[in-house]
Amino acid sequence: MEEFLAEHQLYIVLGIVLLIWGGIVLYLLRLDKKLAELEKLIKKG
Amino acid sequence: MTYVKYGSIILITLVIVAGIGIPMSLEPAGFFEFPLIPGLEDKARNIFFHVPTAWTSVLAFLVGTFFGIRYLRTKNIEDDYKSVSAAGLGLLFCILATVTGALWARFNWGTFWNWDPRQTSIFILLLIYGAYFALRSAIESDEKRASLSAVYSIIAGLTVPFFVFVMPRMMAGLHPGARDDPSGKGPLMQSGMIAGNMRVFFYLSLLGFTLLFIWLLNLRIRAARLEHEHSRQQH
Amino acid sequence: MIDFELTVNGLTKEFNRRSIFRDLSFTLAFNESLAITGRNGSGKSTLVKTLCGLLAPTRGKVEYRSGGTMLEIDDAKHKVGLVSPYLQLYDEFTGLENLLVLSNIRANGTSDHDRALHMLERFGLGSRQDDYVRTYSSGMKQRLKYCFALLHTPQALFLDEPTSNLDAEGIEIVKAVVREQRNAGFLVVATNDEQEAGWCQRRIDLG
Amino acid sequence: MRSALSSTFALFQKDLQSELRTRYALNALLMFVVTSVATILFALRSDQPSPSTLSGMYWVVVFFTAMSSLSRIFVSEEERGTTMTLQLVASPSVVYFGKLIFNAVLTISLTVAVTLLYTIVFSEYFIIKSSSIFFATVLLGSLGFAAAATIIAAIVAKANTRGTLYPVLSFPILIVLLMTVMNATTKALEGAPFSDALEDFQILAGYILVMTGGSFLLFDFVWKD
Repeated sequence: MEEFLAEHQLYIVLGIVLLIWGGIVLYLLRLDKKLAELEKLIKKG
Repeated sequence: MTYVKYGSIILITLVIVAGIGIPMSLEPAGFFEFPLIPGLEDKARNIFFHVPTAWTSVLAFLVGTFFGIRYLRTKNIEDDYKSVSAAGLGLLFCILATVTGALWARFNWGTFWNWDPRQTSIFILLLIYGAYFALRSAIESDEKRASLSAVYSIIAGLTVPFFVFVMPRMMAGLHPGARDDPSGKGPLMQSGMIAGNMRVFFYLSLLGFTLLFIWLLNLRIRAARLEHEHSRQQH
Repeated sequence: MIDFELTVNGLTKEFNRRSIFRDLSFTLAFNESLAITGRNGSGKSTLVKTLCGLLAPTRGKVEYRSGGTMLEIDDAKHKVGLVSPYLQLYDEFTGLENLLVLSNIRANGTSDHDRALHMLERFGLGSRQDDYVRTYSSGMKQRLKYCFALLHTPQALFLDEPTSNLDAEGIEIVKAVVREQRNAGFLVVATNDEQEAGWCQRRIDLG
Repeated sequence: MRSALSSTFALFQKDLQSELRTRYALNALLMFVVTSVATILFALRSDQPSPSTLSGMYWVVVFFTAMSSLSRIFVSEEERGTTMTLQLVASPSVVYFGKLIFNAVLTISLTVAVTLLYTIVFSEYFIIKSSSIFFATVLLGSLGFAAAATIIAAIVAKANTRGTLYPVLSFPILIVLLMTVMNATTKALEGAPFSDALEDFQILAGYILVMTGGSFLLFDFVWKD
């Protein structure tokens, strides 16, 4: 693993890009859930 | 907001494609070849992704504090949820910057964490965000919560200029621009090395992330406004 | 006659987006008195605190005028006396020390030792003035609060639940204070009690 | 102006007298100093601490002890229901500066206690070679500590989970100060010339000014409900 990453450093960059992307996606999913809940509440209210 | 939305998507996509796709060579010829820096090699491409997250979390802190100050002046609760929305995004990008930074550090400097001045700064920013949300969850009254957390973020903001002076003097740095960096710029920023094409994509990336932040902030504020209006109808 | 008055304009207070009272407007001039009535939780105490400048209103204005000129809220506070269940005195000081310490902090030139002694005497605390407040009964503490409220001869006197914990003798003293206040400024009483509300000429009902 | 000064002083006197009678903060403070120094002693045992370790340990004790007692200044008023009484008799700036002076005095006496204890238990290693740097550092450090701790104490007094919240809120604000005073204290233990620490003193002075000024401007929003 260690050696592989030292050889193919592009994967480290890829990992970092995916991490950032993953973080933003998680945030968006949470926001989506929140909005869905709100929609339900507003329909009821 | 349409420009912001599509602008951020296009810019970040462009930067990801260019940042990963453009080949590197020791003697770059033309615009579509990045310079290869011995010791950094492909890892230099991280600058397009890691640095903008740190930048966005600092920007979010400033925006949050700005709305905090505005709340104290207007006492309009809408300014408070703008402020807290910015802080929430700031926390997200702060975590991302810390994690990606630690990962990069692991493969460049050998360990995940070195207490280099910028790592320390982002850690403190993380602590400030943590304290901010801990404070908010400990106050029941909306008005009190809004004004106390605004005051706290201003007080925290007041210490920031000191870090800029204090930190580099206290500890050895590994990031470009640290005290014991002989060139004063670090390998990435050295003239000629990043000059030209890399710099273009770096600034495009900063712009892209800034637009992304504005877009996310807008979404978050709209959700908060809905929530607010809903609870108002309940009463 | 001294010209001292309180003007309230469009006063609204909200807590957690719920309004406690809304759009109150009235004027209190010298020699006038006002009773604030209403159920438990209707916001009587909140209104009194807002009028004393201890709470910032969500909207609207509270203005004190002396001789036609508007007073800064910090100056107006020196002319305000307040008795309230939310206002406590220091347990670790004696009755007399409490009055002296607080009047020293107020420091508008009247840290009058004799006046403090006189007030304690009047409220029947003379014999206990050098005992720590933590040894006082709740009725005695209420009497001491009156001493504190009247120490600087306030032109505006606010009484929130004026007779709580007081015995018959205490209530008589309070009634005398109320009568005197009519000639010394204006008076606001927040209460549930019909009789106490009857001490005042006008009334606001918060529902 | 004059009356504001005398009010501030009267408030400070009241807090001092009240503290001397109840000894809420003082007893906890002394016990904290003794126990934490004892713990450090157990941990180091036969090791020879370097000046930078000692200066670090010094300020660790000061920080955590201060965290146990500096918040009391507003929490005690809030708990006893005397906040309104104070609001009625004093303007916010009088309250802020009165409390600030008290906290500064408390922190200074705390550093005196820690210094004495350290000179006794670490008599071989804790030798103040440059006393001018040491005293300036301790004085400026205490003032900076008090300036930041007072406004945070005022914020915490209005929240629900006060005990745990105080160090959480204070630490990020105090890191700059801690780093600077640790640096300067190391210089004092190593016997550096006074001019070596000038930069640290400038940072400390700036910190005191900015924190006090900022707190003074913002205190209104915290103090009034």
